[in-house]
Amino acid sequence: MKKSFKKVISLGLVLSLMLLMLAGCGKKVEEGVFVIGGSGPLTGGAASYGISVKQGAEIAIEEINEAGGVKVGKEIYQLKLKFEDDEAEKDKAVTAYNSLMDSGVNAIMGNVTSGSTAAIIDLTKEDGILQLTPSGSAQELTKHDNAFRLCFTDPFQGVEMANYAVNESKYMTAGIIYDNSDDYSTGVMESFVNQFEANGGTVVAKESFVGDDVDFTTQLTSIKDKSPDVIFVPSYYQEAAYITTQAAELGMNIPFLGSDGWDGVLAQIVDAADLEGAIFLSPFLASDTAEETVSFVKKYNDKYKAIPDQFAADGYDSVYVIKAAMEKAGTIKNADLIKAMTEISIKGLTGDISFSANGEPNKGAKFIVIENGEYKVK
Amino acid sequence: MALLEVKNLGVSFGGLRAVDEVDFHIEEGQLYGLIGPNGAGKTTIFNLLTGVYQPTEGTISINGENIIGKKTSDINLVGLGRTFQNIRLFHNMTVLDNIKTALDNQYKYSLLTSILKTPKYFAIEEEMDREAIKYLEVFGLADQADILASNLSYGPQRKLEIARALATKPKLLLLDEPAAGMNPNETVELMNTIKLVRDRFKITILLIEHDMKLVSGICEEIFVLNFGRELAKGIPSEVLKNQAVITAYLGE
Amino acid sequence: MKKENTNKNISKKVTNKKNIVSLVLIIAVYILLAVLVENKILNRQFRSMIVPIGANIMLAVSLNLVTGFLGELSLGHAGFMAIGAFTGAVFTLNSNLPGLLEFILAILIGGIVAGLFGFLIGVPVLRLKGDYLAIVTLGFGEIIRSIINSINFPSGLDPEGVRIMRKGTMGLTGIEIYSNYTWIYIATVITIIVIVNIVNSRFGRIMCSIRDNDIASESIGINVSKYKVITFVIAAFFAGVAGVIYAHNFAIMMPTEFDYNRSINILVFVVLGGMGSIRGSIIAAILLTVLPEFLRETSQYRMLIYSILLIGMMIFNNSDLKHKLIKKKA
Amino acid sequence: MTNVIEQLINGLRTGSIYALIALGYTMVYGIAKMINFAHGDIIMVGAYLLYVFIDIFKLPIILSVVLTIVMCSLIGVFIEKVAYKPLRKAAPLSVLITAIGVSFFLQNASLLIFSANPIKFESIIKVNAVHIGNVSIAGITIVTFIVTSIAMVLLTSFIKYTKTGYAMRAVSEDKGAAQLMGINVNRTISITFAIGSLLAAIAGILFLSQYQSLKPTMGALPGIKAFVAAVLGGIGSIPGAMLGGLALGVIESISKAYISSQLSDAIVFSVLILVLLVKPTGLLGKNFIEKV
Repeated sequence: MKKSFKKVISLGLVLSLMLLMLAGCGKKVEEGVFVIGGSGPLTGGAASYGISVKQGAEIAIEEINEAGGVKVGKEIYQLKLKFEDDEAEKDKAVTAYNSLMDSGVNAIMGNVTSGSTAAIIDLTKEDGILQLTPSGSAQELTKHDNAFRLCFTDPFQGVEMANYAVNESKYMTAGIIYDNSDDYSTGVMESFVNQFEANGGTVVAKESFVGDDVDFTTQLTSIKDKSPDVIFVPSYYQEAAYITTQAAELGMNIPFLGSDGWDGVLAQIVDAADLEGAIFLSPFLASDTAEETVSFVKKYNDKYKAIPDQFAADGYDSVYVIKAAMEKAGTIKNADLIKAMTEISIKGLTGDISFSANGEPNKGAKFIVIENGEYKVK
Repeated sequence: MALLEVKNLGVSFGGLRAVDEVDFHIEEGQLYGLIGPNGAGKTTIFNLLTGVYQPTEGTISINGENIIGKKTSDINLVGLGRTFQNIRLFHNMTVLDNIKTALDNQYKYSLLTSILKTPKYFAIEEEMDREAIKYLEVFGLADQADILASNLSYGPQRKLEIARALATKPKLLLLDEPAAGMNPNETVELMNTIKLVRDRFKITILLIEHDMKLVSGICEEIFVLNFGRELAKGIPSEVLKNQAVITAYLGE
Repeated sequence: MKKENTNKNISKKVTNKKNIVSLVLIIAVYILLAVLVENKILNRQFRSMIVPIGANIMLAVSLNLVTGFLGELSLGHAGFMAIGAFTGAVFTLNSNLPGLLEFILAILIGGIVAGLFGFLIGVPVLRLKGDYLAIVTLGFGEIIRSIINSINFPSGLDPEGVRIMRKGTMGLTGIEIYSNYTWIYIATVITIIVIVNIVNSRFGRIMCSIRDNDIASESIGINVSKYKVITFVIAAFFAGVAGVIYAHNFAIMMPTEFDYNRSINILVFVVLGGMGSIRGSIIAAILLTVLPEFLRETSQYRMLIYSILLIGMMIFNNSDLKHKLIKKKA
Repeated sequence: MTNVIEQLINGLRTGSIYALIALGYTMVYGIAKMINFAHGDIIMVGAYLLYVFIDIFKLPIILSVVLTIVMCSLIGVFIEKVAYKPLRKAAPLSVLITAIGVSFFLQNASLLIFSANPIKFESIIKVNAVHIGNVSIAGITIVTFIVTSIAMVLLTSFIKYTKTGYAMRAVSEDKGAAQLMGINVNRTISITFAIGSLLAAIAGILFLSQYQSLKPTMGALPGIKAFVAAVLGGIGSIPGAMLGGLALGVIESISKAYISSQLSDAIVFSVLILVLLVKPTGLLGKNFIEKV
């Protein structure tokens, strides 16, 4: 009998644990405060992207609240940001979203990575809440009517870069290095290859690497062997820095084409000469002389001791987009906010932004070239 | 025809010739002694018999069937049980379970039976319990059935290992220095138990021991091994008189 | 001999009684769970954790079979989960059988295919021990992820009826959400019962004998290699089933979710819960899945505190302080 | 043909770093019988220390290198004392989990102190490349290779000929027996961790000089690759770590270059499994016959 008695004790322990879970929830929603919820990787390998978006959004919220908040119909709302850590993992993104909904949020600015954004699109649709992903570039993220996207989609970038490569730079052969374990990098690569070949170009070498890899000399040597006109590297700025430095070490001087993840590469590379002539697509340029960019960069640098990258700009603009939607809608009811999204247009750090019915942003792509250590708009 | 037939058995590890041209055979029901000074290669012969090492030459056959190349578990199924020089019990399992694990091949039931806990499962488990208790009673361990093997003191652990080997119903039981580390009267008691086991279970026993007086008292035939080679074999009284054995063994 | 007879019929009555008590408990917990979920007493955050907790219990209990009972360290358990998840998801995406039937079939197929790979990994297991085996299982998990990333998966038909092929890295989307607290509860309870019954049978004894002393086990006629493979196949099957249910709790699934960090996480559940203790694995799986959520308030210090707690728990687990506590309590 | 040679050199380039890290791994394993999962992260600590001394405190290079190595060794000893010593008698698996906890701790601590953004760092090793025909070997690769070979020779002779080396080998054979022989086991294990962390610091410095960038999670992947290399070479064998590391680097680059860069991880681990199937204790691991 003793054994089953022990079992009862332990199941009782498990039950009390479940009841304990009840305790940790149910916070009150404050009056006159519009809460923007979101999640992104604040720890782990992708932490820098999540932290940038969060910090960019915090700068915008500070600016708006200092300027007296947001006038919605007759009331004034102060903005508040609740940003959870989802370690860029799907199940953590879902629990983060649910904990945000428990504590009450009025709109979702999230999530940062494509995977954890896709994990909650069905949930936000069910809740009918406005969702604006600042940096999720996978195509299917905006399939529901309540979901909008601030950044480019993967396919859009692939096509733009392929057209640029063939039409502007007249490259006919290309070598590619992409991250076979990352959906953003693979997504942009796939659409680039289709478009590049459609434009009559041929891909002579397609080499891949796995996230966190630091050595690309093998892939570069294989590409050097085929001497293509250009090397296309859809990746984030860290890999871009490794690849260009190591290409220089191997004595290669084939021009590089990048994707929007390259923004911030200059801060990562020791010898900027290795980046000479590299062209990539980016919505934001920290060294842009436009007045709002300069003030944003100054505020960001003062507060966080770092130069803001496109993720920070995405976070900043997302808050202003939501502000515009609130003002346009005149109420903070979800349905009205969602409707208002297609009627607004703002001049953000990442260009003039307005949204089409399918949730995609219509904003021009800025081609950036790196000349003697400086980003320059092409 | 002899139960165990060993012809021209030899093995070398690297340059070392551990066992060289060993021949002997054991008849059904015999209590056969294998003696020799430490490091003579006694345990190595045991390991060759049970397939732990593969001999470089020679043959080993049980009831005429050659067992070289067979897996240790298959050799046990053919009827060869053993104990070890340093005790190898299942220390995290109860004394009863140590024996029941040895009974496994005689009471097989399927995975499905154990998952669904069918009446067949309970019947077989109970029968195994009864059978295991029987073996424990022979060695006076029945009342310690439910304690962990690691909690037994040294003597009972030695006996449990013999009981476990016995439970696989071997034709030939290999005992590797079963009395090692026991005090004199414990040793005498153990030797009587071994004789009792041989008669009651009608089993052939090959006993490794380095205590000459003890072995000659209990074994019908003995084989003296020195540096991996045969020194002498035969009836204990004759072997004791053999000059080579005396000088090598007793050092006059 | 007298004493031994009474012990026989007692055990028969007791086991029936014990089964009834367990059955009642299982139903009671399920009803409580249903009440908590349906009436939204349990908030959304913890409601969304029920399926992951269930999956983690199934993974911990099945890994405990290999690591706790068989004594072999496996660092690739997430690889089997990935196989189950992708096999099950590809099956449901491309078949249009009625919902319930499709999901049950997906669970079986996912489990069986994972079990098959358990057999495949079983072969090298036979010759290797300890850390060499650990690295092979880690390698196995990485091989699976590398292959999944590189192959294209059929994922249903697009509006014009053309079969969509998606590269593994892009993950699978549009997965039918079948899993809910009922499914995961049933699957978890079945897994626990099956593994507990296996452990309390001759198979459990054999596994423990291999763990304690495989040479002695071989010498008493146990085909150690065969039972090692059986154990790996059983554990892989349940990891596969956990994978299928986990996959159908979200509309999207990416290979990055099944990396070696997840395998290590499952190992932490087993070791902290206590090797060879099914109950320990269950409680550790629940506690360590919920703990990071509790730490949400600590925001950026969350993971730092989690790692300190992990080290603290391990040291407490082996400290004499704990033995004193147990002595006082018993 | 030059392509093959170039790819081999690329293999040696990564392989020499793996080998150096594997040295620390295998030594700690061989003596303390413990897989120190946090070993990879001590490389990260070493890299950040160097960055702090040179870029923030603006100390001269040589002083910074020495300080980094000393600090890392102290941190290694401290970790052993706090996290591993209490588990001296525990099951090896619980020590493995604690090591995972330490690795997690180090990563998140540096994330809090230095933030997640990668930091660039100019290499302190300015050795120009050597050109043989039209094949060029980067200076840093040569330096790493030489340092690894020296480290291996020094380590082997230290363990073979010095008194502490004897004590270490005794502890690795049997902690209990060593204690009976009057060997202070705790001190010996602390020294083992000190040397292990010293090697990790050197590896961190060379890794940082080769890739010139810092990130809190930079130690994770090299740590795992070094663990694979140590096992491939025969865990516990110091020359094995060197051979295993170089072999892993070459296998990786050959598989990426000539088979498929997508499946390279799968190929590398398949080769590892094949090697272990043929020789269950790794390339140079002593074939451990269990005394029956």
